[in-house]
Amino acid sequence: MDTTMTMSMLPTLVLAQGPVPELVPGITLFHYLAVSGIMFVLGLIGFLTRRNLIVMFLCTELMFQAAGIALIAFGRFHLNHTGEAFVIFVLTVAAAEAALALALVVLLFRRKETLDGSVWTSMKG
Amino acid sequence: MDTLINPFLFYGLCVLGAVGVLVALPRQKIAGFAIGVLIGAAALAAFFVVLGRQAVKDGAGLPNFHFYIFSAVALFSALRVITHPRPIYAALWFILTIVSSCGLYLVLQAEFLAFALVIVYGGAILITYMFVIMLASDGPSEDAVEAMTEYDRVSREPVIATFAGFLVLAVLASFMAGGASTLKANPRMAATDDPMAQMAPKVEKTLREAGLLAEGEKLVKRPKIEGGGPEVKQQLALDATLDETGGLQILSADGRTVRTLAEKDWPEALRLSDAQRVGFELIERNPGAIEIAGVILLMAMLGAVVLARKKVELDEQAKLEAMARARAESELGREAEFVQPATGGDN
Amino acid sequence: MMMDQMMSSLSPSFAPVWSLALSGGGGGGGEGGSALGVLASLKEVPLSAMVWLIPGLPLLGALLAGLCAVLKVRSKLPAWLMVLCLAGSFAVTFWMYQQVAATGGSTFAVVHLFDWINFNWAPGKAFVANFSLYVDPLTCLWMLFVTGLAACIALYASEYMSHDVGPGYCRFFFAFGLFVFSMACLVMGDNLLLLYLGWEGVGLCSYLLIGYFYQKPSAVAAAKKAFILNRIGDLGLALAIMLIFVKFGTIEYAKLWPMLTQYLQMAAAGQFDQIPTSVQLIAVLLTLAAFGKSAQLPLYVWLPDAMEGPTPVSALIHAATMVTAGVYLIARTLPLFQISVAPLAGLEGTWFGFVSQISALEIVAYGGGLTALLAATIGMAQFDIKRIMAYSTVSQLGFMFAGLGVLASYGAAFHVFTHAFFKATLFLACGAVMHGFAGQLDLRKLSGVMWMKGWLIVGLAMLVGCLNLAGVPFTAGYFSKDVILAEAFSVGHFRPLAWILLFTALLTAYYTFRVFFRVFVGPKHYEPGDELHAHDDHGHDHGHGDKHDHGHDAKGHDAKAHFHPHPPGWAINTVLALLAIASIAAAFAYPTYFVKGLVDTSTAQVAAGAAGHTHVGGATIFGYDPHKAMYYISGIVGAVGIITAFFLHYLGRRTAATSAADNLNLGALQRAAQNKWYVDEFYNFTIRLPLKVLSHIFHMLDKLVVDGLVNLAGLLPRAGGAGLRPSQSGVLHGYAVAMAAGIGVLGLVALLALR
Amino acid sequence: MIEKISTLWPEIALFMTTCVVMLLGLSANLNIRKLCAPVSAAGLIIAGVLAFGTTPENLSSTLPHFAMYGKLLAAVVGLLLLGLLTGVADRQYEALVASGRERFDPIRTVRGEFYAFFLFSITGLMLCAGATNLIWLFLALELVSLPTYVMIALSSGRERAMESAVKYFFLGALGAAIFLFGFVFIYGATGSVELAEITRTFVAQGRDGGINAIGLLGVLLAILGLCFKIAAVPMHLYTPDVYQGAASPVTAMLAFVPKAAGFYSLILILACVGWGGGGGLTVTQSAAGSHGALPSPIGEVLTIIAVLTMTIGNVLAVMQSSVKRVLAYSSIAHSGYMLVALIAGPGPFGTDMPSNGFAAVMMYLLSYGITNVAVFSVLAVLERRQADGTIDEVDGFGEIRGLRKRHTGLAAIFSLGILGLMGFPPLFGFFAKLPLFQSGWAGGHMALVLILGINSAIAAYYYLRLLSAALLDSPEASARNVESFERAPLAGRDMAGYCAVLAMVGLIVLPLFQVSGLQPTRWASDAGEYKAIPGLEPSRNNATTLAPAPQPVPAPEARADSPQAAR
Repeated sequence: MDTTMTMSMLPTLVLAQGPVPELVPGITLFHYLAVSGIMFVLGLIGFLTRRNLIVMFLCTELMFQAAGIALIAFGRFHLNHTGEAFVIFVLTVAAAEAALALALVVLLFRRKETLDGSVWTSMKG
Repeated sequence: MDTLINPFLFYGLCVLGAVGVLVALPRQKIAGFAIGVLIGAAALAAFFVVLGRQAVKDGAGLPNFHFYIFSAVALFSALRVITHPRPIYAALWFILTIVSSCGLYLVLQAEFLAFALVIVYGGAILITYMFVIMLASDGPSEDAVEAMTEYDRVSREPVIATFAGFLVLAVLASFMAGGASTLKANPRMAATDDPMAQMAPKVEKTLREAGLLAEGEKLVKRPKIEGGGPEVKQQLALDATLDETGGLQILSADGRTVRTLAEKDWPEALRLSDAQRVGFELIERNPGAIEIAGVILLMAMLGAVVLARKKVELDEQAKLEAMARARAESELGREAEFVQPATGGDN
Repeated sequence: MMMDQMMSSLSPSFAPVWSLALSGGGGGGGEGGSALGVLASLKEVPLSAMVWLIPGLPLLGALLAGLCAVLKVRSKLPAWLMVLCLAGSFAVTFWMYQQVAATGGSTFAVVHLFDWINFNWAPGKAFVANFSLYVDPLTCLWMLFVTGLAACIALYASEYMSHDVGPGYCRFFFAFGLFVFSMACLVMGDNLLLLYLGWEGVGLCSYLLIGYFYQKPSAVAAAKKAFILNRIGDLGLALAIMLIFVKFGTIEYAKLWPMLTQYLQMAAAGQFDQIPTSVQLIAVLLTLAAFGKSAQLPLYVWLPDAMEGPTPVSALIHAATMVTAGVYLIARTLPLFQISVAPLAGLEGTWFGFVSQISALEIVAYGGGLTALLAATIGMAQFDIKRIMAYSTVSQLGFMFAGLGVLASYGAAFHVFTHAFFKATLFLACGAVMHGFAGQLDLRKLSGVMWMKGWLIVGLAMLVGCLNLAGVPFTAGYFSKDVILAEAFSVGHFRPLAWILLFTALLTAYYTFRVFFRVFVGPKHYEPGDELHAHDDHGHDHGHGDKHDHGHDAKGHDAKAHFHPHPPGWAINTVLALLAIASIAAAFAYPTYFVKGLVDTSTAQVAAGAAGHTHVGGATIFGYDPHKAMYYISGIVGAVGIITAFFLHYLGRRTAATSAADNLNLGALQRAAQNKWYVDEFYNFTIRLPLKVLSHIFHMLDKLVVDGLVNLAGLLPRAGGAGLRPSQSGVLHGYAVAMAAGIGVLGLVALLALR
Repeated sequence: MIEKISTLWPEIALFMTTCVVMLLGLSANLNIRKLCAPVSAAGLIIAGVLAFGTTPENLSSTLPHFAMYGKLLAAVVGLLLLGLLTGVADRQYEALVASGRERFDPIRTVRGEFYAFFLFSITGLMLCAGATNLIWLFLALELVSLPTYVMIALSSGRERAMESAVKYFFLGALGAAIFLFGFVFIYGATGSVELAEITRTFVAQGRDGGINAIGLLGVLLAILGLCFKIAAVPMHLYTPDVYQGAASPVTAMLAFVPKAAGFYSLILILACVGWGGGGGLTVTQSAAGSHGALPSPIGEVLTIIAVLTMTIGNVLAVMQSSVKRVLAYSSIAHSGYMLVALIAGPGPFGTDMPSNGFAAVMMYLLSYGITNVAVFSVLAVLERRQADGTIDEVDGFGEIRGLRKRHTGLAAIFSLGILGLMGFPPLFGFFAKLPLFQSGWAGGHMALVLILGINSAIAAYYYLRLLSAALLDSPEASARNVESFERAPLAGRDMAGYCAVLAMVGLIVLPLFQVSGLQPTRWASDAGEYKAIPGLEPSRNNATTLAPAPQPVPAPEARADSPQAAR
C-alpha cells in the first residue's frame, strides 16, 4: 500500500510497513530507536520511583544516554557525523549538570542529613 | 501483513515489560527483583525475536548478534541502575550501561565516540558520582554493614510511575515505528570525503605512494575563492579540485588532459577516519557550539565551587544567637583592649 | 476692557476685506463648478504655534487650581490664577483673530500639536485623529466670546463663590478651567474625534458644576438629569462620526470638506437622488446631537433644572457657551446639512422611515422654532427669575436653530454672539440679586431692587440685557434676531415658522420686561431667601442670638428677621458694567459685517444655489422685502410686548407679590404654562415609568438568573481550584510523576490526532 | 568562522563582563566589590547596543530579524532584573563585614559569582534568540537554566530556597532530557541540526505527503520539554513552589528569563515545522494565501496545552493565600495566553502586527518582563519582622494588606504592576494583550480566543483581590511588622526601588508611544517578521488555483483508506 502515513486509529495500529532501511545488516533504524526508547523510559521510571537524589540524577544521565544512542543511530542512517558531534555536546552538558547536581546534593545533605528527595515538602497547595 | 511487529503483540509486550519493571523495583516487603527481571527479559526477548524474525524474512540475512547482545546488556544494566537499592551499585551498573552502549556505537562504526564515552563517562563522570555517594552517606559502621537507608529500599509510587513510563514508551515506539519505516536519508547532508581535498599535499603524497599518480602528473589545484585576503589566498591555494561527482581531478604530465579519479577508486589511506570526520564536523560546522560548551563548563565549575563551599546557614534563631555572641565577644574584646591596649581588637 | 479691545480692533480697514471676500465667494458660488466656493479655495495659512496656548492656558489654570486643592490653599488664589490664565487665553485668541483677519479670511490653518490617534492598517486606510487645532474664522468667532466671557465670569465668580473659599473654591475653578479647555477642544479641534472629546468634556464639567452643591438633593438630581439627557445627544454624535468615517474614510475637517464638493455640486443641481441616503442621514444624527447639547425639543428639559448650579456657571455654561456647542456643530458641518436638504427618500420601509418625509434642515428649523415658542410660553408663567432666564435661553437657542435651519447661518452665529453677551449679563445680574438676597429668586418676593442702595449698576445692567433680549431697536439682540426672522420670511416654505418666530419675539419681550418691572422697579420690598451663607460671610450675624418671633417667617429662621441685603462688590459690579457695555457694543458688529465676514468665509458659509434656500417668488411680507420690513415689524412687536408688560406688571402695582396680571384669568392655559406644559410629567409617564417597570423586571431576572449564573461561574473556578489543588502536593516525585503522565497522555492525544 | 563570530558580539561582550565581575567580586576592597552591579549594568547596556548595531539579518532563517530583537529584549529586561537582584547575594555576610564583625574572606563571598550567574543566564537567553542550530539551541537553553539553579540556592539562607533549588533543578533536568530527546528526533527526521535545513526537509516531506512521524515526535517532545521552561501544563507543577521559595528578586528573574528562552525556542522550532515552514507547505490546507497552520497533532496538542495552562493557572491562583504563589500561578496563566498567539502563528504573508502571533508573543514578553519587575520589586523591598525578631520576606495576603496606608509609593507601584498584569487599558499590559486576542482571532482560533477572554476574567478576580488588599483594606496586625527593607550597608535594595520606577515608566510611557508614532508594535512586528527561506517561496499557484482544481494530494485518499485497509 502506497501510503505515506502509516498510522491510523490506535486499535489497528500498523507499526511499520514496507522495506525498512537498514543500518547494519539485519538491524534497522527501528531496532536502535527501540533500544533508545526503552532506555529512556527506564530512566524516566527510575527518576519517578527512586527517592535518592543521586540515583535520580543517575536516571537523568540514563535518559541522556538513550538520546546518545538515538543520535548515533540517526547519524549513521543519514551518513553524516552531526549526530556524533551532538553526542559530544550532550556529554558536555551532562557533565556540567552532574557537577552542579552533585554540588547541590552535597549542600542539601549538609542541611538535612538525608538524600531523600521527597522530604522537601514545606511548600505546597 | 508487511509489518515489523503486530501492534497488539507490541502493546502486550509493553505491558509485560511494565509488570517486570514494577516487580523488579525495590519495595518494602517483597524482594521480587529476580522475578521482575525474568518477566522483563521475557518481554524484551520476545520483542527482539519478533524483530529479528522479520528481518530474516525480509531477506536481510542473519540478524546481527552483536546488536542484540549489547542492547540486552545495556537494557539489563539500565534496569539494574533503577532497581538496585544501593546507590553505589546503581552507579556501577550505570558504568556497564555505558560500556554496552559503546558496544552499540561500535556496531554503528562510531569508534571515536565509543572510546571517548568510556573514558569520559565511565571514567570521569561516574567517578565523581562515586565520590559524592561516598561523601554523602554515612560509611557503613561495623554493626550495620548491610543496613540501607529506608528511602533507598522503598521506591515511591511504583505503580503509577511504571504505568506512566510505559505509556510514554508505547507512544514513543508507535511514533518511531511509523516514522522509521518511511524515513529517507537526507542525501544533501551525507558526509563526503571532500574535506580531504583541502589537504592537497597529503593527497598527492598518498596517491603517489599508492601508485595512482604517475610521474609528472599533478593534482589540479585551485585557489580557495571564498574568505580571506590576498595573502591568505596565496597560502591556501593548495586545494585539490573535485569534479561534480566528487572525484579528484588529475592533470597529466604534459599539462594537456585532465583525468578524474573517482571517489570509489581512492586508496584506503585517503579515506577519513571516524575521528577525523567528527573533528571536521565539530570544527567546521559547530565552532560556536564549542564556545558555548566552554562557557557552560566554566559556569558549571563555578557553580559547583560556589555551591559546595557554601556554608550551610544555620537557622535564623541560631544565627541571631551567634551574632549576639559575636557582639558580646567584641565588647569583651574592647574591654580587654581597654585593659590591655597591646592586644588589639578581634577585627 | 477686553470687549473694548475687541471692538476697537474692528477697524474699518478690515471690513472691506471681509465684504470683498464675501462678494468674491458669492460670485464664485454662482457657477456649479465651485458650489462651495470658499471651501474649495481653502488654503493653509502659516500660523505660529502660539495657538496652542488657547486651550493650554485654561488647562494650566485648572491644574493650578487642582494644585491649590492639593496644597489646601484657603484664599482666592485659584480665582486670580484662573482669571490670569483665561485673560491670557483671550489675548492669544484675539491675536489669532487678527492673524486670520489679516489674511482676509477664506483660509484655514491646521496647527498640529501632537499625534494622538494614528492607526494605519493599510496604505490609504487610516484612522487619524491628531491633537491638532483648526483655525478658521468660525473658530475665531467662537473662541473670542468663549475666552472673553470666561475671563469675565471667572472674575465675577471670584466674588460670587467667596463664601466657599477652600476646597470647594478650588474644585469650582478646577472644573471651570477644565470646561474652558474642553470648549476650546470642541471648537478648535481639527477633527471630529477631538470635537467629541471636547463635547464630552464640557458635558462632564457641566455635570460637575451643576452638582457643585452636591449636598443638595435637587442639585444632584439636576446634574444627573443633564448628564443622562445629554447622553442621548452624544449617541447621535458618536453615530454620526462613525458614519462619517465609514462613508468618507476620514474625520479630519481638512480632508473631509473637499470630499463634499462633489455632493454639493449634485445638491446645487438638484440631483439629491444621487447622494447616498446614508450620507444624508449623517445630518439627522448630527441634529440629534446638537439638540441634546443645546437643549432643544424634545431634550430641553435638563437646562432649566441645570440652574441648580452656581450662577456664574449658569451664565457661562448654560447660557453663553456650552449650550451653543450644538449651534457650532451644525455651523461647522453645515455642508453636510446642505447636501441633506431633500426629503430622505429611500428610507421608506426601513427603520428610519419616520424621517423619510422631512429633511434635516427642516428638522433643525422647526425643532428650533417650536422650542422657541414652547420655552417662551413656559417662561411667561414662571416666578423664579433664574428659571425664566433659563427658559429664555432655551427659547433663544431655538431662534438660533431656526436660523440655521433656514440657512441663515450668519444670523444664527450672530445671534449666538450677541446672545452670549446679553444673556451672560442677565444671568450675572440675577446672580447678583441671588447673592445679595440670600438666594431669593422669586419675583413675587422682590421688588424695586434697583432703587436700593448699591444696586444701581445691577439694575442698569439688567435693563441693558432686557432691552437686548426683548429686541428693542438698535440693540444687538434686535439686529441679530432680525436677520433670522427676515431670512425665515424670505424662504417660501418656512413661512409658518417665520410667524411662529415672530410671535415668540412678542412673548420674549413680554416675559423679559415682566421680570424687570417686577424685580428691579416698583415698590421696594424684599424677603431673603433660605441661603444665608452670604449673610454669614459678611459678618452680619448678630441676629443669630435673638429669638424674635416673626409671623411671616414660617420656618422660624431667626437670621431672616435681621436680614440686610448686601449689594455686590467691585468685582461683580465691574463685570456687570463691562458686559453691559459689551452687549451694547455688540450691535456695532452688525454694520461692520464683522460676524458675517467670519461666518461666510468658514464652513458655515451657505453655498449659493443650495436647495432649500430659494427665495420662492421673491417672498414678501405685507408686500415688502422682508429684509427691510423686518426692521420695523420686529421693532413694533418688541414694543408691544414691553408695553403689555408695563401695563400688567408695573402700572398700579402696590406690593411685590401682586400685579395687574393677577386679574387676568387664563385658566388652564396659565396653569399648564406654569407647570411647564407638564412635559416633565409626560416624560415621567411615557419614558421613566415604563423604564422603571422594565428595570424592575430586569432586576428580578438579574437576581434570579444572571446572579445565579454569575455565582455559578464564580463557583466553578473555586471548585476547580479545590479539585486541582491536591496536584500541587509539594513533593518532587509527585510532580515528576504528574509530568510524565502528562507527557504520556499528550503523546497519546498526538498519536490519535495523527491520522 | 568570522562570519559566525560576528553574530555573537553581544554575547562576547556579556561574557567578558562576566569574567570581570567574577574577579571584582573577590576584591577585599568594598568599593571595588560594589562595582559589580554597575559593571554588569554597563555590560548589559553594551550588549544591548551591540545587539542592536551588529546583529545581521539572518537571511537563511524564516525569522530574519528575530535574533536582534530577541537579544535586545533580553538586554532591556535583563537590565531591570539586574537592578532588582542587586543586594540579594551575601546580604547578611556583607552586613557582618561592614559592621566589622567579620573579616572579608574571598572564599566566603559569592557576590561576584551571583552577578556572573545572572549574566551567564542572560547570555544564554541571547544565544537562544540567535540560534540557528539545534545543538546551539540546546546548549543555549542549558546555559539559561544551569545558572538559575545555583542562583536559587544562593538567593537566601532559608530552607525554602534549598527546597526551591532541588525541585527546580531535578525537574529541570527531567525537562532538559525530554527536549533533548525531542531535538534528537528532529535531527533524526531531517538529518541536520541546522534550522534552515530542517525547514527545507520538513517542507519537502510535507509536499511529499506529510512530515515524518519521527519529526513530529521530535517536535512534540521538544514542545513538552520546553513547557518546563515556560511553565506550561503538564510541566508547570514546580512553578508555585519554586517561585515561593526563592528570594523575590530571583523569582522575578525566574519568571522572565527561562520563560523568554522557552518562547524563543518554541518560536524557532515551530517556525521550522508549521505555517508552511515558510515554504508553501500547507500541511492542513487552510485559507488561500495564508501560512496554513501547525501540522495536525502538534497544533492540537499545543491547543490542549494552551487551554489547560490558562485555566489551571488561573483557577489555582484563585485559591491561594500567598502573594508569591498567586503571581506564580498567574505566570503560568500568562504562558497560556502567549501560547494562543503562538498557535495562531505569523498570519498571512505581509501582515502587520495585529495578526502576527510571533510579534504578539514578543511584545507580550516585553510587557510581561517589565510588569513582572514592577510587581516583584515591591515584594523585594518589603520585609517582615517575625515575632522572634528574625526577618523574612512578605508572602501572605495579610502582610500586604493596607499597604497604601503604610507605604503609599510602594502601593502605587504594586497596583500599577498588578493592573498591568491584568491588562488594564491605559497601561502597556493592555496594548500587549490585545495582539494576543487579535492574532488568535485572525488565525481563526475563535474558541481559544474565547477561552482566553474567560480566563482573563477569572484572572481579574484574583488580581483585584490583590489590589483591594493593598489599597482598600486596613493593615492587619501581622502587617504591622512589615517594613520596607532596612538600608543595608550596600544599599542594594534602593536599586529595587529604582527598578520599580523604571518599570513603571515603561508601563506607562510605552502605551504613550503606542498611540503615537513610535509604536512598540512596530518593533514587535519587525521581530516577528516571517519570510520564506530563499528558494522555498510559497507556491502561489497553490493558493490561487486551489478553488477550481484542488491539488491532487495523495494524502486524503490515503487517510480515508487506511482505516479500512488496516481493518
